[in-house]
Amino acid sequence: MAAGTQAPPSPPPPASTPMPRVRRRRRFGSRTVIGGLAILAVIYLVAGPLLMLVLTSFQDTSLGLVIRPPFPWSLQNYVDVFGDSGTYSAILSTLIFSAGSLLVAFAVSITCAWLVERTDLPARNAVFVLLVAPSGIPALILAISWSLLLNPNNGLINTLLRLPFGAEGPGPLDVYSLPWMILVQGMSLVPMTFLLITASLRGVNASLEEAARASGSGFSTIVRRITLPLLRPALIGALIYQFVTVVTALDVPLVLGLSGGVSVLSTEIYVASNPVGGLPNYGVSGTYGMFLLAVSLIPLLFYNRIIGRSQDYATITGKTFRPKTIALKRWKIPAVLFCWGYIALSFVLPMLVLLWASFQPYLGVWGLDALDRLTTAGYGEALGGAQFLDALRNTFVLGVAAALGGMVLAMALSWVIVRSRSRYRALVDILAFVPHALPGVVIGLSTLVLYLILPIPIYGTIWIIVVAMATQYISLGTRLTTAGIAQIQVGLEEAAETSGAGGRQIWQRVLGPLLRPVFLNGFLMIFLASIQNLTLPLMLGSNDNVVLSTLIWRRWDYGDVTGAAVLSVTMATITVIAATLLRRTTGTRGL
Amino acid sequence: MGAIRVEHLFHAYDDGGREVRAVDDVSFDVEQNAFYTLLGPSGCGKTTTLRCIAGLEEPTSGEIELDGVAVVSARGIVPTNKRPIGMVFQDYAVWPHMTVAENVAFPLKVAGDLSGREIQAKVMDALALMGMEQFVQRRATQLSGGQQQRLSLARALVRDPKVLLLDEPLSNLDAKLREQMRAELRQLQRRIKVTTVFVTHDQVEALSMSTTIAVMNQGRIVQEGSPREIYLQPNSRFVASFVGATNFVTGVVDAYDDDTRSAYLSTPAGPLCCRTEHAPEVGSAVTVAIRPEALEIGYEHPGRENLLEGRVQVGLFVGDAVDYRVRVGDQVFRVTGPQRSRFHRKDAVVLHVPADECVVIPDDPEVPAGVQATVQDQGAR
Amino acid sequence: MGAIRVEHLFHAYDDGGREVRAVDDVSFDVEQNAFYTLLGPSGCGKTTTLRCIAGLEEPTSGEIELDGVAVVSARGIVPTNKRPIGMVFQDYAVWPHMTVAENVAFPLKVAGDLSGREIQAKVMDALALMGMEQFVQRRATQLSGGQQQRLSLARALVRDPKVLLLDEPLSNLDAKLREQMRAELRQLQRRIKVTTVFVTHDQVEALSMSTTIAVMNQGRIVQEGSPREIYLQPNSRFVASFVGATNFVTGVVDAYDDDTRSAYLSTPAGPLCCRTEHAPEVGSAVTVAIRPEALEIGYEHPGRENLLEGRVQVGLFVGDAVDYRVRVGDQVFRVTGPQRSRFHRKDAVVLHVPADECVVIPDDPEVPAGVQATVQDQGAR
Amino acid sequence: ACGGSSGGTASGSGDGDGGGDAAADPTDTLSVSTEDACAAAADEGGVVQHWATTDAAVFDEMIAPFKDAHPDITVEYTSLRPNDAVQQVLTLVQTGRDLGVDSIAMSVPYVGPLLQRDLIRDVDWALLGIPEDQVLDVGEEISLYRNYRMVSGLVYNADLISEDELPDTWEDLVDPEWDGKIVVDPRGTYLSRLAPAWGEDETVDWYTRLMETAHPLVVQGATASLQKVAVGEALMSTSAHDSEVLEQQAAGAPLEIKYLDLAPTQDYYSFIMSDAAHPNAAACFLSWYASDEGQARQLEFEFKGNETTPSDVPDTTELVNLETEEDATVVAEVGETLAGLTAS
Ligand SMILES: Nc1ncnc2c1ncn2[C@@H]1O[C@H](COP(=O)(O)OP(=O)(O)OP(=O)(O)O)[C@@H](O)[C@H]1O
Ligand SMILES: Nc1ncnc2c1ncn2[C@@H]1O[C@H](COP(=O)(O)OP(=O)(O)OP(=O)(O)O)[C@@H](O)[C@H]1O
Ligand SMILES: [Mg+2]
Ligand SMILES: [Mg+2]
Repeated sequence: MAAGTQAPPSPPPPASTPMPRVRRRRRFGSRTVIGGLAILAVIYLVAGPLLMLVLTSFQDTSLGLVIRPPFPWSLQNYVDVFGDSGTYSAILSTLIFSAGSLLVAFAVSITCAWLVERTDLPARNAVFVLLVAPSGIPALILAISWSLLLNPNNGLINTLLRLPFGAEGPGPLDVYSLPWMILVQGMSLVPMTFLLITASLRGVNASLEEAARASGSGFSTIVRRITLPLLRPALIGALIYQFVTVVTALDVPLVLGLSGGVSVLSTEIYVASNPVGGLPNYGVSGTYGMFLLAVSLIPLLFYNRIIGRSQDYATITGKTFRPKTIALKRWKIPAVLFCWGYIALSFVLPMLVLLWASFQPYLGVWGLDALDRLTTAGYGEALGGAQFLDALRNTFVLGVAAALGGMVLAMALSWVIVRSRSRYRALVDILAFVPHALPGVVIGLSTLVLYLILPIPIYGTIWIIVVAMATQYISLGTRLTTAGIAQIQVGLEEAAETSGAGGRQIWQRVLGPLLRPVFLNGFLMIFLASIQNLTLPLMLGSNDNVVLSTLIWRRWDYGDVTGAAVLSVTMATITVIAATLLRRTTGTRGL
Repeated sequence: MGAIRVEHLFHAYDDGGREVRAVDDVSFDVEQNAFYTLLGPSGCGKTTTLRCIAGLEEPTSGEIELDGVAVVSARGIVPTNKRPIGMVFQDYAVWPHMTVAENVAFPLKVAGDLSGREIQAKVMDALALMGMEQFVQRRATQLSGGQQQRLSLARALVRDPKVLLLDEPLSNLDAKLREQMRAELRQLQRRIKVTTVFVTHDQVEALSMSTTIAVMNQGRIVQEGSPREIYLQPNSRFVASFVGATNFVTGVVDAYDDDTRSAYLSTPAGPLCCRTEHAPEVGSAVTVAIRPEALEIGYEHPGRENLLEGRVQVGLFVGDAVDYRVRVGDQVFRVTGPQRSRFHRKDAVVLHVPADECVVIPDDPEVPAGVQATVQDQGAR
Repeated sequence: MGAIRVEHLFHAYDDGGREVRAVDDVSFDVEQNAFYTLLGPSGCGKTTTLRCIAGLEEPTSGEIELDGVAVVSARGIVPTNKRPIGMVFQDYAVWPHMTVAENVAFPLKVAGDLSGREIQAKVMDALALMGMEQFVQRRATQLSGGQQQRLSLARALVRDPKVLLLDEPLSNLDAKLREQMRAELRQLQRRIKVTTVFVTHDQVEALSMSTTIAVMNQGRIVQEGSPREIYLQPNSRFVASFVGATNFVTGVVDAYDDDTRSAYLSTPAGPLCCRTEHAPEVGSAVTVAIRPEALEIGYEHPGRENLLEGRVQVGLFVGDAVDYRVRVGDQVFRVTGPQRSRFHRKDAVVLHVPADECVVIPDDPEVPAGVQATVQDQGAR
Repeated sequence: ACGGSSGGTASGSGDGDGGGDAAADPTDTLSVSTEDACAAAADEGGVVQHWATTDAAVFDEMIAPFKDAHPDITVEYTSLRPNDAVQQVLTLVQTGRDLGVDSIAMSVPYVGPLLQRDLIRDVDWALLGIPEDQVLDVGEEISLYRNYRMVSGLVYNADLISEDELPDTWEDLVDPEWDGKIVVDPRGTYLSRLAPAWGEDETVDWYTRLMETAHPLVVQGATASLQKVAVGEALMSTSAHDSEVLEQQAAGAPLEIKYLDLAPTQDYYSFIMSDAAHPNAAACFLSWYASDEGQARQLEFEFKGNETTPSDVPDTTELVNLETEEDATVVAEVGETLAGLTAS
């Protein structure tokens, strides 16, 4: 027998000595210290909101949330949520809606990510930026753009489609229907999904795919059997995250769904928790958060088992790692058409509507006479005041600080999650995921309470929003960094260790640079998500911390559609600039 | 017609604007069922040549034919997965997300013409061949380096390819296993009649397994021939020194005897008589290659011809022999002494080399002067 | 006191609940400046042992001392980066995001006590030593396999470690370079006086470089000794067969002559006379190990003792010799014949072995019966 | 009276235990004339902190005359949604921090939690020159002052349909002719206010028929609903008030409002906090706000009037005001039902 020298371990050799086991004190390396600090930080950030969630869901909040005894304990919220048959009837449509949107989002994101990161697609960087760009248009505005374009009565596209046939009546496309909801929601998930995937795709070792090719498999087999499975940590991480995103997403179901008679869980909850006048029913939101948390726990534990075998996905190795660009050849034109077609649909069209709205004193019926009304007055008005400049500065501080803080923390946490052999690492991952399942109001409230109690004077400043935002998006960051670190073969860290490098230096010189694409993608994600987020700035708002998103909302609330459009254009511009700058720094191939 | 035909193959990598010419006009034919070896130093372009044959690199120019089908030609390029090949990668490239069995089953599953049971059976056969049965269910990442390489070999063989491409498939195996695999691979190759291109930098592997060896240097084939030709009649200093250790002596031809086909030389180490077919010009300078194992070492020697007197510098025990360095005049000779010999440092010894073992190296037009210089440098180190 | 002391080292991996005992009670001492080699088949636990010394694995139990400091003991564990080591990894572990120069400069930069100029100079020295000067600015991912391994070696040496840990550092080099590096590494090791632990599965490497060799099998050290001891006096079939090819003959002791220290055996291949210090019991069955190079092959032989008659099965040209398989009775013998010999298939030949070269293998209490059987299987293939 | 009261509030603000003891004294009414209040404001630091929903820039411009008249009083304005405002006050009180707010404007249903905790201070509004019909008594001895009153009607696009073609009553709205042409709000915010006039059952029945017959577009919020009408996707919106129409008209949009048989009103009230640090300044400011000048500015900048019976509402239209606790309960319950009908 060939490998006889490696005889099977059983039966054990007779002379075998029983193996003693000893427990020793490990001297903490500085990487462990960094990890420990990260865990403390995440506990600090997440414990409050989590406590608040429990508190909210188990009390009667009709007179506002009580945060000190005596508590009005009550199970009524659970009765309201789970005793309502509407909850259950909405679950099915929610599942269809979520599954559909996720399918759209992942199909588009994976395809585009692969094209951008692995092939010689022309103008890759522009495609990257423009795929991410729609996230710069506020969701509400985006959904409204879609209804302007596609509503069955006088949507622009419908009108144009009807024109050649002289057809009358509504249609042919009805944006107020489940398929369109799915499509629009799917498109709105693309930017984040795309960012969650691209960095990992970059780290797939080409020789693993080459081996499959030499084994006789064609392109699609390689993608299905090699590339995607290797991306499992990134894909499943993104999937769990985006599932929760889509279940809690409100804008599309609210703007498109209700008119079409499609009601999902999030609209159900929205309606239930926003009574006519009076305070929102925080209790119901909290209960819903508890439910979501419970639901996402199962896939999270599953995910952690995958990460537990992270070496199965380590594709960035210290041995002939060849990042390789695949030549598209005759597929180049279809690929270009696909990417730019999608960009036209997801970004250019809504952006044109937005621009149009920003140059109109009010948004009236489509028509030639509207051309006469074109004006730049909206720009002068919305961008003129000192308030706008304040908001711009605050937005910038918010985006950069939250993204930086969130990503640094996420990287350290993910290192613990991936590399630690402790049983509790799954707990750390769950802790890091928790904020995503929490309703924004819960995070807002707990942050508010915390900084009213603690002697840290950030109440009323932009920093309280930064902290809340970092809390909210730590889960987004860890989805990305966990997959990113799992891709790096542990040997690269070990080689640094045997070269005398301590934890700080390993981070600085080895992990950091190797994780650069991941870090920049994550930075961009949190940056974009934070400057878009409306709930937290509104809740924690004061005179001194107005940001662009609240400004847009106020303009809108005040009935100033033009102003809102102008500010949204500004937001989209910031997004494009930020994405371009960050892409510049990672754009070159290789690691 | 050969099973593999490579013609005027060029391949250049782009190294940040600068062009690295990894393969530089390589042509060769491999007969049906032959075992063809590319042998050469690190970085000489062996892997690149193999990757071009596999279709993993698109050559800058050149033509390649596999099993009668032009896979790289002016008319187009056949993609890798359509070529009838099996390949073992230098870095194994086992799929970390699959178990051992899944890795091996992959090529069969992709082909899709076998039932699950048949696949199972073939996988077990291939694994058994590599002595890997007990790891069937282990994850590929939990294997040691050598085990991964055997897995990679099993994967390449499992689908009975027409052409087998091996990129140093034995380099991570232990000596024992390597020797065994060497024999087995060769037998297997004969049995399943698969034309094989084998890349290695190990001369013993190359010599013992190949039907034909092509020695490569700096992207070119510098000599092609049977193992014995390559070893016994190297056409250049480079080949002589690469394929086994060699001592070089430069000397001036004093006379040539047509009857015995012997050249008489004066060298710094003393007079030498060499057997050679090609009469060198009298008075010209030539190089003579002498293998360490051709030199007999002793305190004295009964013969009178081709005796070199020197002093032992060092003796390294290498198991089946002792590897001596003996200083003769200004030059240090490598000498393979018998296993049990115990010459000590500073001992005065006599080396004897039969005239048959003195190989006169012809001027090699193919290798540019620069390369020779480099090799010489290396040798002098 | 040794520079490295390993005591009762155990290490088990968790293979999905099942425990894989990779290192199983290993103890050894390495003298200051010694070159200590762990030699063993694939998967025997060499790498794991080395990783425990480096601190990359936390042993299940055991103690390790490096340069007088207890790095693994009941009192605690010193982290890897605080151990005075340099290490070369089996899979290179070069950092793909750095250039060659940056890779080598890394250990110096993190130490932080040299100026940029000094670092630059040391990096160039280390690279020059490995013949890698021309790649300084290339990215690590653009190197060939062997080049990456040399880079890894340069990186380990650059900070003049107290203890050098080498995990098969030469396995991906070409034969020529390997041989050269072998000599250079050894010289370097002597010059910079660095205690070295070397892991290899190559017996020639082990024999030629080491001060002491420990042969490992299944997580244990089965024999420890100088190269000559290991090769010439293997204490078990396993060692004999692993450290160089060996033919085993089992026979029954007919008589023992105390004066000449000769044992007379009957074996299936014929009568044999073996020189041995330890008198075997008359009538007992013993195993005799005969190295292929100890057997002289010829059509006839002048002597009368220790002659085995057989037929050539196959002869493989391996450069400096021809590797024959000769069938004697039921058994196939490996015989190393002279380079120019040309015995053909089916030729009837006579093998002769001097009595000194017949090594009677003592019963080996350490190696379980199962393993011996396995090795025998291997030999019989 | 003014001096004593201001001192009392100042000492009470530090305690902050649920707004309990200091503010609990029901007799502690802020009775101060406008002049006295404005004079005492300087002693309080010359600052008033006011929260409302208006955009900060607009508000700032609107109150310019007040700033001119009272250069010694700074108005620190914060724009907050009523629900955020209430929860922030509650949180501040529970954590024992300074309120940081003296007066807030919001609609009645939000006030409950604040009243419950005695966080609102009774004010003798008449002394500040505020007409009686703009004062609402809530709970015991606490009264609020109405900032503005908005009236709901049917908003339509005058370019697409003329007033005559529109229905005259809410009942007429239930007609297949308007299939897909009406906008309603998913929360039932606007239409539930018909309930005090119709009663619970009838309102729900009417809404059910409306949903089945006219398949309205469901759009959240006034701005979005008006937008639908402006671009012509829908013909008319049920979820907007006169003031919002005025806003749009100012921008040039061809929107008009038609009052049907019933016109629910929506009132916003202002009040001073029990623990206010600057009650006099707040009183001074609110007094200006309620003055003719203040009201005119409000109409100009926020398009919000404060007539108890708005003059442009025809006589045939009956106003539906929400002034009693029972009415508020009915509206809330009906709203929940309507919302349920919309989202299923
Ligand atoms: N992606 C690349 N970019 C630039 N140069 C490269 C690249 N890959 C290989 N090279 C260079 O091309 C030359 C040939 O490389 P190749 O891998 O074919 O060598 P090899 O003969 O297989 O060597 P080894 O025995 O060390 O594996 C080397 O000098 C190498 O540095
Ligand atoms: N992470 C792991 N999980 C489970 N088993 C492992 C793991 N790593 C190694 N092993 C097993 O432990 C044993 C010893 O492995 P080790 O890497 O030390 O071998 P080695 O002697 O270095 O072999 P090679 O010469 O092939 O590199 C092998 O049987 C291997 O399969
Ligand atoms: Mg190679
Ligand atoms: Mg190993």
